[in-house]
Amino acid sequence: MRRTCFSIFAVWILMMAPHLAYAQGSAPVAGLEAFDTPSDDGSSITLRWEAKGSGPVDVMRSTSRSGEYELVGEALAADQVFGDATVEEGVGYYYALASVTGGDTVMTDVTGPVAARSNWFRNARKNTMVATIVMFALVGVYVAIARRGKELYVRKIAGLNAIDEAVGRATEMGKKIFYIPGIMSLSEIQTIASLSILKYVSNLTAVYGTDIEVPNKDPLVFSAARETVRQAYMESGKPDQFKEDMVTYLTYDQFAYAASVTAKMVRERPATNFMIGSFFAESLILAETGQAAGAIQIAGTADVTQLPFFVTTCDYTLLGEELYAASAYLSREPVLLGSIKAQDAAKAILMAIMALGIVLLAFDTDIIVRLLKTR
Amino acid sequence: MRRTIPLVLTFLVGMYPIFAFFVPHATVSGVNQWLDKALVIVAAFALPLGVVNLVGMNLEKIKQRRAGWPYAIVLLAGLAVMAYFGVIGVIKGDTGFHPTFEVLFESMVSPLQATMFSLLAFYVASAAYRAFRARNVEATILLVAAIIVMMGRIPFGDMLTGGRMTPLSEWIMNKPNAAAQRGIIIGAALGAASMSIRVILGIERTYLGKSRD
Amino acid sequence: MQPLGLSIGVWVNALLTLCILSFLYKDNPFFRFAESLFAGMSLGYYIGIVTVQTLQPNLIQPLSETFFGNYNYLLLIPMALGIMLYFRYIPRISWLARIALAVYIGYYVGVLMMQKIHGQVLPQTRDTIMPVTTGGIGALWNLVVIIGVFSVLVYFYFSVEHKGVVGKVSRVGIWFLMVSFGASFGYTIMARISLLMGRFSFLVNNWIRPMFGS
Amino acid sequence: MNLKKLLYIDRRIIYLVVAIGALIPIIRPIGLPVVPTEPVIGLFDKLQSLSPGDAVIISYDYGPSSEPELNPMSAAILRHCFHRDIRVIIMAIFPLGGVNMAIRQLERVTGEFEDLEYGTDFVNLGYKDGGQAPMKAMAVSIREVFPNDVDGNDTASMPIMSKVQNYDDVKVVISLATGIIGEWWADLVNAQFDVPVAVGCTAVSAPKYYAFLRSNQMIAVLGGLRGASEYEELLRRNFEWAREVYSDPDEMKQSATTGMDVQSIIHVIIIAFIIFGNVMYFATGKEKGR
Repeated sequence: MRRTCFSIFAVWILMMAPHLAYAQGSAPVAGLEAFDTPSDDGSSITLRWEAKGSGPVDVMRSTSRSGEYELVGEALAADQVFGDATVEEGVGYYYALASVTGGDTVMTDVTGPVAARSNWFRNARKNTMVATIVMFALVGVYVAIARRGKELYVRKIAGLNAIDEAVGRATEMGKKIFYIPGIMSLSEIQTIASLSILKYVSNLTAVYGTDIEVPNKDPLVFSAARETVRQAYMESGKPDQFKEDMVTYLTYDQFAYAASVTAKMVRERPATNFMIGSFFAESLILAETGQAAGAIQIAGTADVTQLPFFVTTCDYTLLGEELYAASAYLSREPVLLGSIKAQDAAKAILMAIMALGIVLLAFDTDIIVRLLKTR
Repeated sequence: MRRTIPLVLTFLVGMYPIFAFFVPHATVSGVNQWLDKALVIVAAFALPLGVVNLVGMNLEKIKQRRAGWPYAIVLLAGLAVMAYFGVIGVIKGDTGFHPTFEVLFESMVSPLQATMFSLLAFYVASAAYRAFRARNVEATILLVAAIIVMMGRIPFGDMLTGGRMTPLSEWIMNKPNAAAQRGIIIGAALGAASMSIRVILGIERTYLGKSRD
Repeated sequence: MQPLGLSIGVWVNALLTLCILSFLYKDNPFFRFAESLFAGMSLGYYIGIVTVQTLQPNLIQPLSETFFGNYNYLLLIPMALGIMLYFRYIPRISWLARIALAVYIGYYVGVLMMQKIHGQVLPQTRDTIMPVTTGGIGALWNLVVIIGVFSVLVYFYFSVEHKGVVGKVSRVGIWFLMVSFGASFGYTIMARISLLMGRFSFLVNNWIRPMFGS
Repeated sequence: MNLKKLLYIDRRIIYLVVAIGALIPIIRPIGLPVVPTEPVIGLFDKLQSLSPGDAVIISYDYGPSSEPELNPMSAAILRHCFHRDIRVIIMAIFPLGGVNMAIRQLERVTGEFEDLEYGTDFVNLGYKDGGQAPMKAMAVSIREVFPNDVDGNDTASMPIMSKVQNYDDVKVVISLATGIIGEWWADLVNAQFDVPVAVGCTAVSAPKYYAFLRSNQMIAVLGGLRGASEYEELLRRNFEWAREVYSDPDEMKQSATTGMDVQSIIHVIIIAFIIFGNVMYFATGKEKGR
């Protein structure tokens, strides 16, 4: 209600605008300027002014200098800024601020014309742009180096050496190996890393002739895992030993899957359990049942929330990004090694930036902190 | 040809959200918003993808009378009933859930899933008893931190220590725990970003699998 | 949880709960029955919510009511891609499914990358730059956090053998990790107990007590 | 010899002890006091700072498996919003039952208010597929992502939706989350669209979110049942209506505060297990028990 009566009052004033426009009452604002809002899709214009006094001001807009001004919004003089988001791209607008001081309305001088433009770059995201380019460059360069056959050093990851032992144990005991590739789909990066480790493990089972089963929860992972195991058996010259039901699909639901897999574990008592990929609460059901069934367990996940369970119940756990490093270390595949080196380089850069930032803070300059502000 | 189209598509569709992230231009962000809404629909189709597989496998199990085939009938019956009440409303043209669909969820799907989870309480207890051994320095630190935080989470802790347990537990969560979690997050985020780049640039292809032809 | 006496729903709910809990004693047909029923019904549930909550309002309705309105015909593209995902089960044209898969994977990989760099790496790095020379207990705790973050990052540094200084720093990193894992385990036990309590309170308050009319 | 037998105690005996521990308080509640902590006060203060008519989003990203922890949280937050005339826009991004949790919670809480009008004071937009896809698309227009609400009514005609175009018109997003979705609200929606995010999560995810809390990517983290009981405590300390609601016997059964009794007992049991297990382990000469 308050707004409508105010706009009627404003319209009445505007009809008399030419005489009142330059009434000399002291307007609480000065130096009004309007410009296209940077880094936007051409849908807003920003107004800025210096506050001389306080109290509300009305933002008036028109498409011609002396034409019909309409009310587009209210602001406080002290705000000194106003964003008009109701503009059309490319149309020239004129702005003025109307304020009521001592009974009569005082209009500031008109500013314009200004048009909103669709901008091609978000200035505030320069830092993310640099970071993205650096990351692409690092991965591109290191992968190129790796492809040219240059030897890239990656340290031994304890959990990985245990894989050969674990498969060996299963072969001696003539018992099954379970490989659980996590419960997320292919859009989850950890599942993709798990598939590379599955490739390595199924190469071993092909060579040793050990029985392996890969129960799946996600249909896309199910078909990708079957291709991966088939590929591994072909590459180690044992295509005949690959059986379709080595890779099975149980159900899509998290807990029905956990129930089915634990039931299988209790029935078939595997010698070795691999739980590598993305897991949630069902991780402890799988790990505890596997331990109770007497299996050697190797887990690996970047889901930090599940790491405590795996660390406490498994013999070896790939912590966080060791999972990604493992798929690179195992396959010795130049491309994966290259990206691990790229990640290490990025970590080194970040640690350097952090150290520099902390040192500069000691000298009261927070330039680094301001540079890293993301919006 | 059948290999390159998917890889080119992954590159284009993968780069677009990154490009639109930096470019606010009206047309660019317009296409970006359309892509977001389009993926809502593609993801909707992807979610029940497992149905074809599950039905196929269980029919196979029933036909060959393999071990546990009666359970396969139970599974297919559950699937059919729930899907029927899920879809019948839409086919008949009215909107919202079919009342039976909600009752079935309420009295069957919900308790089954909740109870499955509650088993964890037992597994946690037995893991705490059997797996929690101070085998070495690291395991001891893990043990001590767990006990402090557990005492800090329950009113008993404060009662026994005159209110000092909750602040101590909060200190552990806010300082050492937050620092370690941050280290893991940064490392894992860089790992995921690098994996994303490999998938976009077509270096990482395992998810596509090798085509048989 | 209807107050009016014990409806069938409460009985089915309670019996299925007992079937799952029986798994604690040992794997048995009751558990297998509940397990399979759940596997089937949960997939049926997904079909239900996908059709009712997404396909109908975002695809069927726009196409059927305003096919030419605000570019709705373009919705045929995601629909086609969605259907193509199912071509994997038709041998002759199974390679087409990989086109739909490429779009699905490509989009999420691109979105995820920005989430990770812009939403995690930069903000977390920025917040680790804290004053340590301002004196007082705050600066000391800042130092603890900084040491924690650096040592954990060094532990996850794969290009250098963990020997000498790097070995010691990564050992400190392991200690921070173990404190964090211990804390997480402590926090998580509460979560698990809550679940058990939730089921027991249902059995006691909604099934047994009403049975005896209290 | 019998020490070793104790070490390999049958798991089912442990289960029995835990089951008894869980049953005692349910049959006779004790009601132990809880001290609110900073991460929970963050959300309480935020909702206190909002004025009537402000809109918030509550996203039900959890399923039946997290109900005991997140239902009390959802009930407390909904009551707080409705008592302060804050408009509530409800949705679910989690496929596994999220939308049914929202329906059930709304039925339970809106029953306590007479003057609440669907479509003006609150709306349930239902579930949408795609995870990050709808979350990103809502930055431009929520109505285009949710053309209909959960029951299929057109959202364009609802007063609440005419005032809320996208995240700019929302004062805070509260995600009641089980898995990773809570994190996406922070590193995608808060990071790119600058809307404050508070996460009520299962205790499993709480430790990780302390890192996001420190960097202000989340304004609050309510961790598990303890977080819920702290919020109930804050409500009781500040509002008469809360003292009434949380003293009604039927409500007491489902409240987080009563749940804390069970927690206390079983935590003590598990701590005793840990200590006892280790004493046995050292007593039997550090053999690797399996």
